[in-house]
Amino acid sequence: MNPAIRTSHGNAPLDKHGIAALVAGHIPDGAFVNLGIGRPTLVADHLPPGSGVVLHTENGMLNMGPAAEGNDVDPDLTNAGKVPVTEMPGAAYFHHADSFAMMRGGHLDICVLGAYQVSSGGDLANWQTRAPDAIPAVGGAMDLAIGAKQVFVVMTLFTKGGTPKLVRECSYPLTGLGCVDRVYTDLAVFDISPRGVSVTHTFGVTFDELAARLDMPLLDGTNP
Amino acid sequence: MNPAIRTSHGNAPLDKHGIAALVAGHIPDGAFVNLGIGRPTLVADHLPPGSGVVLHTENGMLNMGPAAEGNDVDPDLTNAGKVPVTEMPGAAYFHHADSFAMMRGGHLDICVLGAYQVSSGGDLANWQTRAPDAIPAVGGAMDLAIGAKQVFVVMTLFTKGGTPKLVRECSYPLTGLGCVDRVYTDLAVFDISPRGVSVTHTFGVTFDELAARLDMPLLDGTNP
Amino acid sequence: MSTRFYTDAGEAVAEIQDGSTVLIGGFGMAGMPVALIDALLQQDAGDLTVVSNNAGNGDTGLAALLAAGRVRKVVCSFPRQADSYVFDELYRAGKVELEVVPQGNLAERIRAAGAGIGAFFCPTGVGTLLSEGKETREIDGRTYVLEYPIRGDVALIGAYRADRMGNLVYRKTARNFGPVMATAATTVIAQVREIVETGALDPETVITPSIYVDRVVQEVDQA
Amino acid sequence: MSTRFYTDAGEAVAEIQDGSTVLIGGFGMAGMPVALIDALLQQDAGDLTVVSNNAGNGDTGLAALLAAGRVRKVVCSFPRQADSYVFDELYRAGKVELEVVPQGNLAERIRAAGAGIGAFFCPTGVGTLLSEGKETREIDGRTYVLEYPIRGDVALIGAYRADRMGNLVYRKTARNFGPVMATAATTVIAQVREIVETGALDPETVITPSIYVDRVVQEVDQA
Repeated sequence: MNPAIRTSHGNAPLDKHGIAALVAGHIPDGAFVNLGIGRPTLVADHLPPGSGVVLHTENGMLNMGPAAEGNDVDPDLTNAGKVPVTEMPGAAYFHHADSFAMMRGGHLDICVLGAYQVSSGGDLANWQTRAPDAIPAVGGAMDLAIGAKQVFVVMTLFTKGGTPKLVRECSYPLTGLGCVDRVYTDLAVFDISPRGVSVTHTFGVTFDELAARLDMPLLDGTNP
Repeated sequence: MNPAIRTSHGNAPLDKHGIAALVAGHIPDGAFVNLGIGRPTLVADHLPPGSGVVLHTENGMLNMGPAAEGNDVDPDLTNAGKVPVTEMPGAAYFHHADSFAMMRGGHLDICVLGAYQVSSGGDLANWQTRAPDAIPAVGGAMDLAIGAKQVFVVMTLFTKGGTPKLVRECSYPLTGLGCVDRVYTDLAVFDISPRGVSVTHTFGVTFDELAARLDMPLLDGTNP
Repeated sequence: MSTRFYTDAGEAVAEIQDGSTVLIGGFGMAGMPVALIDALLQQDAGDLTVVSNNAGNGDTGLAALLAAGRVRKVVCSFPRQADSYVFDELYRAGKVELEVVPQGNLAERIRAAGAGIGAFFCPTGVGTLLSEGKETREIDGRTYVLEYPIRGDVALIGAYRADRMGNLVYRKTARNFGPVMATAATTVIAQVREIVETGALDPETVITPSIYVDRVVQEVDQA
Repeated sequence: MSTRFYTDAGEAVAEIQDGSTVLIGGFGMAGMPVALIDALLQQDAGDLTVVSNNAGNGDTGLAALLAAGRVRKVVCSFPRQADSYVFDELYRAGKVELEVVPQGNLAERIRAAGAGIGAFFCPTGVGTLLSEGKETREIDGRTYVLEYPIRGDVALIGAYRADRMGNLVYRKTARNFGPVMATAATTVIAQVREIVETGALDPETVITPSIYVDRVVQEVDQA
């Protein structure tokens, strides 16, 4: 990780835009990135002009532009969330098998995903809860989880009920095994590596407060 | 097979152009066809104008035209034998994996190949003799052999030394198992099917003469 | 063999029979062959297996086919959507089977069918519910799941332009599943917005060559 | 990460090291990255494994690399040609290893490497010398051979045009192996005839998106 990342800490929890801005700041210039549906999509709004970051959408496009409005809406041009989008100069279109080959072949630099749970070993659960009448629907989540060189998760650290979403073992059905590299939350950023789970940033909490609320060993990476 | 095919018989052996013309006459209008390097290429010269037969070349093109001459020679446009060719209206280009997927996925109607030997079970040997200093080189032969809906072989029925090339079991290394549907030779045309090997045409020989020279049971399909 | 052109979508889909597996292109509405699905609804083939990314939206298209009780099974990556209530209700009532397939596996399995691949070891879904009971293998230190081809009796796809040979081009992200589905079905039926003369498409830009296209229907402008 | 542009082919290939596996595009001379191969000849990496459809023609390009003793092994479909005498002699003298791969397997194995496929059951070569010792399996009544991906440390490919992002288009049958090789190597180096501004290529026609292209060198016209 860029050492500069470790030095920024906040005194208040981040809102979803704050998280998105933080992620955007950690994406290297020129990276090829897929932003999952929902909160991850917000990251696009915080990418600095001229960053050269190229957005991939798994329904068959590189160099996707912002959401389309008014006369720019074209039913033939949507993102993976089926929202009308625009095309940037240097765009390329390809079919679904080529698009997922690009993903599954490990060519994307970063994929940003939402999650229900992430385990201390980097397992991701983001496609299904165990709600009694849930209809299973996975979309591209499992491909995204295992394909990119780095997988970043954005989520709140706790459910509305106060239960941690960063856990020893996921209780929800898994999307991918050991695939998450970094977890961005309202209260902290976590690096997951073979060494363990390291807290690199905190927002409005201390390392010790976090450690007390999460059921796993944490490494303190906030003051390297 | 088109019943009309069974009615034409010749009184003299065919030369290579005669064989090519016969094959061309048996290719249905609008068929998608790959012609192997060497003698099979001659078939193109005998396709009637307006047949709508579309030629595939495995180096990435459908609707290949005749060999290029003079100013039409373009080093970026060759056939599988690396001979400069031309493009017909309605052509399409694709990369090698797509081209062989087209072949291996069974989308070509007919592939015409040369052969060293064909067995009575339809095994094909056309990529390597057992010459002591032979360097193995297979190209697309094995893909062509197993990919097309029908595989036609064109060859002389006997070697220069008089040994049959239609045999019970191939002695040369195989290209594909049970893949040949029909064998066009200077002396006869053979259909290979689960029922056995059937002689459908003879040229300058009788069925009995053929049967005497080939070491396999033959069905007489010359007078249906 | 040569592509045939139809002015009537009903005629183009008339031969689809009971029990067929139907691949349906499109991702949301982009590339959705609406006219062909509507025509399929007008004939009476039932007991269908539908392979498509989603399981219908609102009350039209695939949702209408489902509502009419014509679909036995849906193979898709993402049935549940804001407006997938027709499917949702049938599924909860046990009136339609569902096979959920990760989207990349869906695309690659369809491609495999078209490319003559017997099966492939795939990195997606390892260790998840969607690979339960499937063969796995470690290759070069990574675990893969063995996935099999998905073939259709029929593919219904939407494209942008066809030439008179049946070569197809697509437009923007409406390309999606069309090109792979076109390789993987016995009969491929494309609806297109425009038909141009042979020679009018740049051969470098043809995405689905005519060899894959059995029938072409031009969309009638609804406006 | 972003594609880098070079005016000097030597600089573009400078980092290729001893023992590398080098995928080299082209089918005959069409799509052959001659300038890149010549530049590789000028630096001193040896013990190379070269994956290419052929094994060199005449005395230039790959043949020159072979003649210079820089290649340990050739993986190709068709080494033997009218003018492959450099390879022929080395092979007969036991000075170069050869792995002959059916051309479709070569293309599909390279694609598999780029697409994250661990291995695939393939219909080509069953029952032949080229599948001896390989795992086979009957699936739905047909026998297949298990084939593994072919990855490169480097791919050298020839394309027609690049834009300033590194998107590539090809020309006619010179496309051949370029697009799959571009997906299957750690470092992909393309030589192109022309570089155009970003936005000048129609996004529908881009065959190799910039994500796959690390370095671009414009060919210097020899005329």
